[in-house]
Amino acid sequence: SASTIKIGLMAPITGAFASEGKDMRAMVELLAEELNKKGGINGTPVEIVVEDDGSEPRTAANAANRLVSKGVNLVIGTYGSAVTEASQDIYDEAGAVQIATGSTSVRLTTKKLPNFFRTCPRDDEQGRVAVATLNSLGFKKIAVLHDNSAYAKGLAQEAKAEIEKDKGLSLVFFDALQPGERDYTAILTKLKGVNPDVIFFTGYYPEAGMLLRQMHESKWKVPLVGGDGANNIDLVKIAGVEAAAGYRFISPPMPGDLNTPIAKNFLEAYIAKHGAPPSSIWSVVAGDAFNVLAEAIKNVGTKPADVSAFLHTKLKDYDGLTGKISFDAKGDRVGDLYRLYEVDNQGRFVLK
Amino acid sequence: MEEFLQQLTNGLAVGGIYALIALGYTMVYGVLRLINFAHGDLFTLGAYLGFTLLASFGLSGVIGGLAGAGLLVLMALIFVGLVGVMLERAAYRPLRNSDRLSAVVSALGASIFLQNAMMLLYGARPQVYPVRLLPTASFMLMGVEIPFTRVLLFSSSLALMFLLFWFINRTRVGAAIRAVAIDQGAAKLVGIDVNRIISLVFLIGPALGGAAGVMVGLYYGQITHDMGLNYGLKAFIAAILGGIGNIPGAMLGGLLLGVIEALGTAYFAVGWKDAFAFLVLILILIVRPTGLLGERVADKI
Amino acid sequence: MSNSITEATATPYLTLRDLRVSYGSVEALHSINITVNQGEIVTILGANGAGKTTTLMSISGLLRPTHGEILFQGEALHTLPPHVIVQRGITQSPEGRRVFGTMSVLENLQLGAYTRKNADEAAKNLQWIFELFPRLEERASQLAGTLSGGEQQMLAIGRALMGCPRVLLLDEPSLGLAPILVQFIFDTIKAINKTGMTVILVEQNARAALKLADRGYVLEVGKVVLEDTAPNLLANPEVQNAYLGGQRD
Amino acid sequence: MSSITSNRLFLPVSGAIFFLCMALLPPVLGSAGLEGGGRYHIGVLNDIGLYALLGLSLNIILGQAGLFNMGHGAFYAMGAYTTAILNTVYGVPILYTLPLAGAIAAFFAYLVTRPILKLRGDYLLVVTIGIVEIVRISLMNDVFGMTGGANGIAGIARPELFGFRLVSPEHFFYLIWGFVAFTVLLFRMLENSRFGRALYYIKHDELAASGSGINTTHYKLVAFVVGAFWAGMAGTLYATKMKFISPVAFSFSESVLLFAIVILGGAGSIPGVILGAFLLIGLPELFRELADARMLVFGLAMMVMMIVRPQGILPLRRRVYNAAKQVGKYACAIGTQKLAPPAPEPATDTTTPPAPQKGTGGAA
Amino acid sequence: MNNLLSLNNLIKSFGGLTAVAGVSFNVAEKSIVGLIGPNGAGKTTVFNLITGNYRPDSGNVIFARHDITKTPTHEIVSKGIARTFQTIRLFPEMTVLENVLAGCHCRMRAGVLASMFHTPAQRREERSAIEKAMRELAFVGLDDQYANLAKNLSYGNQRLLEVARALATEPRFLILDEPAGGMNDQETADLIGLIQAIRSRGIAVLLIEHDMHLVMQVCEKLVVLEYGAVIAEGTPAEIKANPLVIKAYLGSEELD
Ligand SMILES: Nc1ncnc2c1ncn2[C@@H]1O[C@H](COP(=O)(O)OP(=O)(O)OP(=O)(O)O)[C@@H](O)[C@H]1O
Ligand SMILES: Nc1ncnc2c1ncn2[C@@H]1O[C@H](COP(=O)(O)OP(=O)(O)OP(=O)(O)O)[C@@H](O)[C@H]1O
Ligand SMILES: [Mg+2]
Ligand SMILES: [Mg+2]
Repeated sequence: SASTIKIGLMAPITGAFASEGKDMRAMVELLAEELNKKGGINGTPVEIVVEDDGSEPRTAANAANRLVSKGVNLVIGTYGSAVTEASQDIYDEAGAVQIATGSTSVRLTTKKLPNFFRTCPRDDEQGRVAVATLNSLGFKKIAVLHDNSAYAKGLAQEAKAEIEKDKGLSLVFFDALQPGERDYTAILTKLKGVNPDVIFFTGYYPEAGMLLRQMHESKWKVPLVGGDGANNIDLVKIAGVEAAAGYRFISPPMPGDLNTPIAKNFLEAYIAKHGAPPSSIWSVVAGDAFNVLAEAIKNVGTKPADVSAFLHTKLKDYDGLTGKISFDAKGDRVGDLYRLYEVDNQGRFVLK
Repeated sequence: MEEFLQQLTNGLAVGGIYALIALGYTMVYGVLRLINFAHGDLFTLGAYLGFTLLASFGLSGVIGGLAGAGLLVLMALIFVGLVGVMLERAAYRPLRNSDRLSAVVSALGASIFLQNAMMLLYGARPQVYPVRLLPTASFMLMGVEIPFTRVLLFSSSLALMFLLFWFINRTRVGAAIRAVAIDQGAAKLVGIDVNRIISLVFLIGPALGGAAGVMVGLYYGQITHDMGLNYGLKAFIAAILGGIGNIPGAMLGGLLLGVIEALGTAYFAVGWKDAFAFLVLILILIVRPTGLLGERVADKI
Repeated sequence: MSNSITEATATPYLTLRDLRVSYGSVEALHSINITVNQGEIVTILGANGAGKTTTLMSISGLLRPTHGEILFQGEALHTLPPHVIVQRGITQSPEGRRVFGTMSVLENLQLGAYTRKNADEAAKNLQWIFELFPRLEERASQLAGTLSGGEQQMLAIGRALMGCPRVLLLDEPSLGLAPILVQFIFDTIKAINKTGMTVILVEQNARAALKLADRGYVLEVGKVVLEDTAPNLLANPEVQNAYLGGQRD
Repeated sequence: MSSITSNRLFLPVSGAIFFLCMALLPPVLGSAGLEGGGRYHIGVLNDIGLYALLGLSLNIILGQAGLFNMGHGAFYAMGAYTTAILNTVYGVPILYTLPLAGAIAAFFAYLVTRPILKLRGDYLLVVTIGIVEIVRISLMNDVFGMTGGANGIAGIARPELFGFRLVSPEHFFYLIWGFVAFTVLLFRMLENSRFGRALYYIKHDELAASGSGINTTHYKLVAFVVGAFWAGMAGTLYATKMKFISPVAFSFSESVLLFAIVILGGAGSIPGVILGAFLLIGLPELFRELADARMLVFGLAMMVMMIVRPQGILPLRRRVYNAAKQVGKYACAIGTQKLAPPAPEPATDTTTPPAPQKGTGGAA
Repeated sequence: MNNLLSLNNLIKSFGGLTAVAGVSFNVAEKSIVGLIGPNGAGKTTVFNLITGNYRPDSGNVIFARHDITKTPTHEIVSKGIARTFQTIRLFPEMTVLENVLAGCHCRMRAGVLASMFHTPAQRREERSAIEKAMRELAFVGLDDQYANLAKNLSYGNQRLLEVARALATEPRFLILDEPAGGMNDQETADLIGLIQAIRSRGIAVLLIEHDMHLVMQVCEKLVVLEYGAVIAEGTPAEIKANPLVIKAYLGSEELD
């Protein structure tokens, strides 16, 4: 109806990444609630329309069609790159604006879709930062481990390319583990055999946690460095504080580490409502997608073309939950975003 | 060589867990020929039950060490066993006289239901066992480090196998179970209470699955609502690989699967590990069409 | 149709009263009345599909009547589950043998004694069965499913006897047996019967069955059409024409 | 006799009515005042059509030949990737890739199922699971450097039919459902033929089938090949509908879903399989309002449907062969001529009725 | 007379048990031969060796001058040997007609494509197959039952249906495993007529049967098996009088 502004959220509410999807929903709904408490956007309240993409392309295509059918043409989502890709054309044909959250695959923005954006950085960006960081930490023999998911493998390949560019570095291992398993001792034994300075694991936090735990149990002390997929506080729970201590990962900053007012206020509200800070960076990135949409609507109204034009050209250094946000012509987020985090011996994520 | 031995023990540890789940699987499977998709989820249920007991009811303060672990396993054994009996009543008994594939689909529905029920109850995020009840000590053997827990896990699988084997093949009730598996009508004619036997089977099979769930929780710490899918599938494969309804076969199948996976990881591209495991499996079945230890078949024409 | 009155002196032992049994919507037995006295051999004759097997399966509780009752020593059987009926002492060697194919001969026989409490007696019983059918002892460890047709028939009868029944139901026990064995089986039934066991015998081999039995019933499409003593039935021209292949001798 | 004739007409007539109604759906949905012109609904119907197609192709293997195939997704994936690669790398127009995708999938099925045909029941099931997993892992690992690994292949073209480019969901609706209708027609004919009967014999008693002179191994293989051919073509439709494919879409659970569609709908039954696709693809969409509990309710519904209709929702009703003509021809013969010698070599056009040896009255 | 089938020293054992221990005999063209013997003597096993369901450990099977010892079952059927089973193996959920069409299968040609598109040739072939099936049904007296499901037939009729199915394969040689099992005397008498009619179509018959009345009446030659070996061979009259056979198989009671 005309009395509300509809913003779609396409997220994995069921399926393999349900936990991320639910966090995304909690985050975006809370932001909308806060905004509506203040009177909405220019006096009109915001309504979040959530559709489940089931962590799966086909369901995502249906979710997209459904949002479009409901007349929603400003959409946040979604998490997995392959799932996002399955919905891109549908939004594009309907002329809707889509702001992806966790989809880091480079290809998504090379198609030159006019209304596609993302608030997360791209794999190549992260790969570059990751290898530079590893290099600066003094690691030379690098083992890269991914999990065969589009995200992790993309990142791993970017990192591989970076490592191969640098004469001083050597790639001693490049392979994938099987996500969702419990026992990674076999692969750790194999990694031990190549004796790396560091293992760069590009996958997600459950596996990272298990790797840390099992490395600790087998008393093998080689540093493990993760990407932003491993930025989730559950990692420490899974690994155990002792095993997690010293673990490093690179990621966009967490809200608590930003001293912008929006980040600080929101974090308080979130903790008040859910009892804990958001568990992963991806829900925060989804929150930022909401924020930039709201900002655009405030300025130019709800017409997708206007919103898109605004995001492309007018939005500069917007203070988001993850730092300053601007988009380039392709819809990618610009600016250097990544920070290095380390787990201290109390199990906290500490910004380096 | 050392690495090989290390990988072998890695494989045996994983295989021991597959075997544990496969034993419960093969119980139900051998009797009803039911491809019980829900078995993996009953296993998960056991794991979550252990988690709840430890975390919510403050048991973590009370119990500790191996005795605590034993108590936990026992509770999962009973609870999940009862859930298994109820599941059979609700989802499988009405289909007992229909095509067996119908029960497979019902089991699939049950699996989806259980998995999502656990997701709604416990959330989609992985849960972690709050305390470690299992000892972390290990010993060296031929240059290979062997954690004590692995030995424990492995020997409990082995003990269970012998117990089950004895129960099925050497006891009166075991014979009744096998008779029911072959011909329920004829079983009734010799005075077997078929419903009771099937309930019993659905008590034992899921109970073993639930116990395995707790053990996995205790051993690895992290549990998720969807972990039953993978473990259930592996257990099913192990059961088939060993020969349908063959209890030592399920054990052997589970161990072999674990070892193949570990060796696939070690000497093959890691990303291809599962493909390698499946390939070996297919080759084994081509050579031995009724599994490693074979199924009892009586093809009289 | 002459319904001669049975000269039974004993009290009714097993009674089927006004029994109707259906498969789905098709009624296979239409109001059957059968009485068996203790210690008798009663044979049920009838063409294919007359309802003989249905009758035996109803007694054993595998089929539930839609109407009527089955009484055993005054107790209602038709409401009891099959395993309780076996406990009451009624066992059956079913049509098609239905041995447990992937279990050994010995295990099959042991399962026959499933409801028996006394292990020693069961063991003695087993010895007796092995004496009756030495072939089963020879093949004690062979899988039952790989036995020849006739061997399986011996096993099915042996299994039913292992329950130490008070009433033994035999559904076409001579099917697939060599002539020498048919004689032997029939002699055995007689001998067992002499020890006090009541027998209900369904047979295609009507002549032999009638020679053996005390009384007989003739079923036609789910109805009892004749009921008489065995000698009378043997002499009955209708029976001779329909079931004894006419005057053959 | 009238019951037999009405029996024979029931399915074709109801089938024709069904497809006519389907053809009218897009305009109806479009004018039903649904927001977005029923775009979402048509999208879901397209999915259903695609899965109906896949279900029908699996039905030949699983429903008709009784071969436990839980890896049908492998053939589907083969077809989809064939189309994707041919189209994006070699620029082959989509519709030309359709038969090629089928052929490649069929050839693949021929190669991999040949050695495993002797496996029975659940052993075959596990092996087919293995096959679909190996295929998925190969795709994931970018086998031959052609599949794009986990990223999959994007930029697949839309099909062009006589110069007309199919783009909208409505277009795909007619393409997919037209193909379903065509498939139903062919498969129905196949079912009522020597081939269809052979599969049925094999499913029910392999030994009796081979004892009647049927080469069981051959027919099992052909069942796989035909099923895979259609699954491959369904893969083409999927690839061009989505414009993008990745291994996620061909996971093991997808094969399990197909398995469930066939069994829940009614193994062997063409209308059943289509209904199965409606239920198993449609219901999760229907339950979207339930949010988190969506799949919970779906699982429950699956159990309940199976329990209520254990033989499947629309179980197979086998065609009753109309031998009425022949019977009419012999009716007099049976009445009159009882013991004439039978024709030793029955010629096809014989008019001399063979006489029964054993009449109803018996040899008196 | 020409030998249609010769068995030469067939041996087959299962594990430690030698079920068939060197069996040799011949079946002449257009003859009816009975194979009898005690239970477990190996009769059914001999049948299975002939039809390719089992492979002999040694020895061979010659049919119409071809060695078919290693030929697969379905090819043996198309070469002209048809059988029935000791325990009835019909397709119970199919109609009587379709059961017989199974037998017609090996004489039909239509492939997958022809089947899918119902080509004119395929239709013609289907029609004539149905005609042939109906003719065989009429031959055994079941044509009025063609639309019934096989499972709804009485036991005796199911046996006849098996025979019709076997005949539909256009055999030169038919083997019947206990065709009279479960039949009453009246039905058995009809069966005798049927077997003779089959022979008068030029088909040789080999049968296993424990019903001595049938065997003695219908067979020209009997082969007696015991413990997997042939202990006697001859005309019914000779066999009936053979003391070995009486002791092992017939028993003392005179046959009716
Ligand atoms: N499972 C079944 N489903 C449907 N009808 C059945 C079933 N079993 C038997 N019938 C029908 O019930 C009737 C009686 O069958 P029953 O088996 O009791 O006969 P019978 O006298 O034992 O015959 P036979 O001599 O062939 O063994 C027959 O008409 C038969 O077709
Ligand atoms: N597959 C098998 N495995 C093991 N033993 C077998 C197998 N098939 C047959 N036998 C054994 O071989 C012997 C011969 O069996 P067969 O079936 O040929 O006997 P038969 O002469 O047909 O007997 P009947 O008249 O009782 O049918 C039997 O003792 C049987 O137990
Ligand atoms: Mg009967
Ligand atoms: Mg035999």
